Amino acid sequence: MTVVTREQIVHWLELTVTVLNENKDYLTQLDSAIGDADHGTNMDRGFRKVAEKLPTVADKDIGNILKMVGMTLISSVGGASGPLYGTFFQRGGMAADAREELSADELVTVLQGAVDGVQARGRAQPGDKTMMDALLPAMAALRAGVTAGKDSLGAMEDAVAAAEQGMKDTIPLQARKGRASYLGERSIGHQDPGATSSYLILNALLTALKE
Amino acid sequence: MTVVTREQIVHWLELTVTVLNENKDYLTQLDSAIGDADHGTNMDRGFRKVAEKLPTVADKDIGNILKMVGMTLISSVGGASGPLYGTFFQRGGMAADAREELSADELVTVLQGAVDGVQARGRAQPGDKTMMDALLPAMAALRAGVTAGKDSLGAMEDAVAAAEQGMKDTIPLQARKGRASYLGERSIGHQDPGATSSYLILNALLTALKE
Amino acid sequence: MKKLINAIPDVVKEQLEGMAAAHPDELKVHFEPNYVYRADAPVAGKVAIISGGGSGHEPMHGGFVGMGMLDAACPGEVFTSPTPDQMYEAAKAVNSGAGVLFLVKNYTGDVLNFETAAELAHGDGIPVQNILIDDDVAVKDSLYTAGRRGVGTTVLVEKIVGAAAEAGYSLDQCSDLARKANQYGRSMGMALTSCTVPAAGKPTFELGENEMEIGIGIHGEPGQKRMPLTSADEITEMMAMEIINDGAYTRVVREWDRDAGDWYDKSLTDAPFQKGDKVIAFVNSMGGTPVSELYAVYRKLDEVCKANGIEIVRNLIGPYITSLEMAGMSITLMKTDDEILKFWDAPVKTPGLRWGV
Amino acid sequence: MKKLINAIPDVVKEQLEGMAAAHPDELKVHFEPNYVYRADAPVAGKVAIISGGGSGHEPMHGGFVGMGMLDAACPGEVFTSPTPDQMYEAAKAVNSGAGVLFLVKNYTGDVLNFETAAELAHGDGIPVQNILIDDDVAVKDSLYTAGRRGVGTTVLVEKIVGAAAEAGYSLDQCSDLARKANQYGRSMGMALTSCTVPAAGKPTFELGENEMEIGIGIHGEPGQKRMPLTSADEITEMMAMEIINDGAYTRVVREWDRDAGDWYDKSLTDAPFQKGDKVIAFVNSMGGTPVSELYAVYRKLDEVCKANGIEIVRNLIGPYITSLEMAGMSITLMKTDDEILKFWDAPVKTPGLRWGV
Ligand SMILES: Nc1ncnc2c1ncn2[C@@H]1O[C@H](COP(=O)(O)OP(=O)(O)O)[C@@H](O)[C@H]1O
Ligand SMILES: Nc1ncnc2c1ncn2[C@@H]1O[C@H](COP(=O)(O)OP(=O)(O)O)[C@@H](O)[C@H]1O
Ligand SMILES: [Mg+2]
Ligand SMILES: [Mg+2]
Ligand SMILES: [Mg+2]
Ligand SMILES: [Mg+2]
Repeated sequence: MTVVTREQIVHWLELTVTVLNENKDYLTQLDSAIGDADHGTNMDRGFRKVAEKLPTVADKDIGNILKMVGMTLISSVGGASGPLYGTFFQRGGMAADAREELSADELVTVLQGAVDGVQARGRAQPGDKTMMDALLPAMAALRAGVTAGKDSLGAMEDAVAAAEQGMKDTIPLQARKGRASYLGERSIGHQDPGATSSYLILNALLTALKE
Repeated sequence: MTVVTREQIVHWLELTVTVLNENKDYLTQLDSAIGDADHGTNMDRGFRKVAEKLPTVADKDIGNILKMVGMTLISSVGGASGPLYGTFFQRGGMAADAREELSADELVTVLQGAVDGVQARGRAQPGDKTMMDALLPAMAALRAGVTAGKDSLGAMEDAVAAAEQGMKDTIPLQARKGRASYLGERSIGHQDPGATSSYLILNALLTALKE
Repeated sequence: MKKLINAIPDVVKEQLEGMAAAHPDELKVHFEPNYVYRADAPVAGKVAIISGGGSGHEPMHGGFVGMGMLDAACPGEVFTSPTPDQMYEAAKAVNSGAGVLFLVKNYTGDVLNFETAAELAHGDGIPVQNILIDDDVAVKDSLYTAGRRGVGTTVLVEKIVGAAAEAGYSLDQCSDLARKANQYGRSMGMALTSCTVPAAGKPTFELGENEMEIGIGIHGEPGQKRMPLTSADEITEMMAMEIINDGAYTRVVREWDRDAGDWYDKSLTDAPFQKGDKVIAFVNSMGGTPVSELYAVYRKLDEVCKANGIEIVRNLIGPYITSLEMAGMSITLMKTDDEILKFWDAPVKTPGLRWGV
Repeated sequence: MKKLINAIPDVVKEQLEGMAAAHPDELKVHFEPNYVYRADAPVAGKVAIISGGGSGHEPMHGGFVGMGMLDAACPGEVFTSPTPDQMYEAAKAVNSGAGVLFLVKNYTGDVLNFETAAELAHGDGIPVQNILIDDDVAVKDSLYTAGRRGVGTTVLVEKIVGAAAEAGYSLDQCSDLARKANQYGRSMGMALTSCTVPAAGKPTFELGENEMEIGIGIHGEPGQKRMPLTSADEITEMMAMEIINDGAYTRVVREWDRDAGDWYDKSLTDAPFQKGDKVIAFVNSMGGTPVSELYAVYRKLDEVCKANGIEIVRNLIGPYITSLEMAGMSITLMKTDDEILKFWDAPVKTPGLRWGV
């Protein structure tokens, strides 16, 4: 496998729709413990809208597809995750530009643009117990893998493993950003919902790449 | 035993204070089923006030003592039972007049005055599932006993037995007066709280007569 | 029992102390006997409107004391009608000479105690009248029973008659208006949860997770029937149709004859609603139901009224006549005419209801 | 879950439909995107005040739309901040040319979404500013965290700034007043029960029969700490003292630079309360707690304030910023000056708050 195709990107988004729907209650349950019990509902609402619109852009370039996802999430999710994931896909789309497929290096560029966008918007640091704690290690692993000569699939496998580890590593952290920060020490011992949805989204990409 | 003394009347009231306090939760529980869960609290509040004032009138005549009880209940119980039991003791007191002791016939007169007062005020008929269903049979038995030559104690034993039976007989009745009437058929199967407190009050009189 | 209270015997007293501290411009509170009264009472030349009843229905009645509504309110213990001495003392405090109208919700306890109070006031030479509020269509039979309970219509009658008194209506005019407004009003209530009387310490009744009580009153008493919980639309439609389709209602009430100094029986018949009626719609929270859910109910109520040729010309939506923290709601529809609308729209300034001033 | 609702996805929409049906004189509702706006918007020459946030806090914010308060409110899903398109469309609908002030409660979601909206509005040439409300003293640390939540003070700021806009204040004047009023206000909340988000179907957290949560926000989130349930007096005193003794509070907020067309960081420090301060005291129900219990709280709050040299000169008592049907309450104290009192007293006519008109 040398390139990531537009079809794989579309399939990634379809898989994300499904996986977030399947994990709706799980994510909301995580958000009950340290938030306001809506993260699963929020993500599911947003990606249902994405599913509706996907057919209308499926033949566009990757940049357009991802930007549509970003706009849709911004105007349908709300909460903290809406603008953050909205920015993720918008900036990813901007980085993808008019490409119809992505080399391994280009995949790094696209996801780096996406993650940088989230960080600029949310200003969370590593260890703040947010989605960044899944996204940043994933990006580091992806970049390291590609630099070491792995193909997209191989590097993405590393990235997802890192995201999963980063997600689990949020459990002992005390939240410093988002709603969970109000809980102070009581946020310790719970897995961050946003880090969890980030892992699920990256894992969906991996599944799409395997095809 | 030929006469009912002032001391016995005072003791009756003291016993009533105690017995209503002991049965506070029971009466409230009966009132939860078909009313508003306050009959025990109401009666206990009223008779606590009676207990406070009793020493100040204990050396007055029976009429004055009973009228004090009536006034106290009227201004401290509230609800349906306040004016009804208030009237009971006020009219009983009026019938007792300045007497310091009561013959069996006079006891009938006093209690008849009391029960007539309740009926005039509340306009409940036999079978309406109210305190009248304990009071009316009790009066009938008391009068019959005294007419048949029984002394106060003996006739009162009949009266209390009739009150108890009347109280139990309220269980299958459908309420037509008071708060329980709103329940329609759902009031069937529950013992009336007011009939229960009436039985307890008459039974306290019997206990006092036994001394 | 989870409540913001201190010692149980002090519950009513301390709430009244809080009201007095919070609203010195509108009202004062007298303790032992307890009554809430207008800060500027007695108002010269004005008929005094007094209501009262058990506590636990806040803001009713104490929260409706003030300009354009009540001159005094007599709070009993929780869900227990107040005593005649409260009513009598309140009457003496607020009577300006123009007389006192007691607005009495039809519960045996309230009726009997207010009757005694009226007798006492009359004995003092205070012109007095008692008008009953009995609007709960969930209570069907009236011939041999205590009749219909006074529920949501009470709030509307207090507002309307309060404004009329403010405008200079005489005692008889106020009485006639109160009687008419009561006859124009019909209500029905439902509960999602029971409430807990502080002195009882546990819920008055238990409702399953998928059950509701239909046809409840305002004292935490069980209702007409228990049903499976259904949608807001179905509940609203069912209750609205019971109100709209309720037939003529006849009962005998006791009113006071000032000349004879005695009670007399009066037979009253309320006409059913008719197509073309213009109504005030009142969607009331029983205490624990938030206003957002009341709007879902109002949405459907508006639709049902329209479909039945009834036009809602005014509305009131919120917790006004409650049962402690009970979750649930009641619907009241009151037919209007020019007189009623005029006094509904008139200014009112009380802690619980305020507009136009 | 026992609520008066129909299908869960329709909850917010149907409540808005109910509001629109009930209050046509005060407000209108636009759907997709959802926003509530003044019936007479845009009001010529007037700065438009817009707020918004998740639903579930009713009457806030939609119920505060009307003369003297908000020009528009943007309701999100339950407890979920609204989206920028709602805010942007609302801004376009109510902007008269004098500009738009977004009053934003400090939650990551609200902040980020309102920032995007401000950027969009600015891009359209609408003069715009975002002022944060962050008054919850239960949130201690601010340096590296999201900082204090916006809670009770929001209601007071909306009233005060709404009146100022009505009186002709410019966008910058409104912004300065909003910032000041926010810096003058401090709040703390507590819960007796959890609430249930409709989509979640079960309570957000579980509280034992003898437990309470202290330091909760308004989104059904658990609080600062769980404690054994105690008396109204002890709870009130504890919360009031946390507010009164709260020290200087410093944080950095982002405001909009209209000339640069970009955000800039601004450091703000709130001074602690001092003896001699005159305050507005706001005792708020979280939804399920009846007003009677709030009066028990107010009684003690008044006492504690007096004992600490703080004078309550105005008060607001009732359910104004709620968490669905949660039982519990919050206390807000806001220092006042002549400007704040003048605008607090000014007339307001909204479904949720009304006086003077
Ligand atoms: N400043 C931030 N930067 C990055 N992620 C954040 C930030 N604040 C919150 N999050 C993420 O958002 C998630 C919560 O999303 P969600 O529940 O949908 O929104 P809300 O908190 O508004 O209810 C958190 O679990 C966290 O991962
Ligand atoms: N019209 C009436 N005549 C006689 N007794 C009545 C009447 N109405 C009610 N009662 C009695 O009052 C009792 C209820 O008293 P209580 O609970 O103290 O008052 P309330 O019903 O006002 O809460 C009933 O059980 C019934 O026996
Ligand atoms: Mg959340
Ligand atoms: Mg009772
Ligand atoms: Mg009672
Ligand atoms: Mg949320």
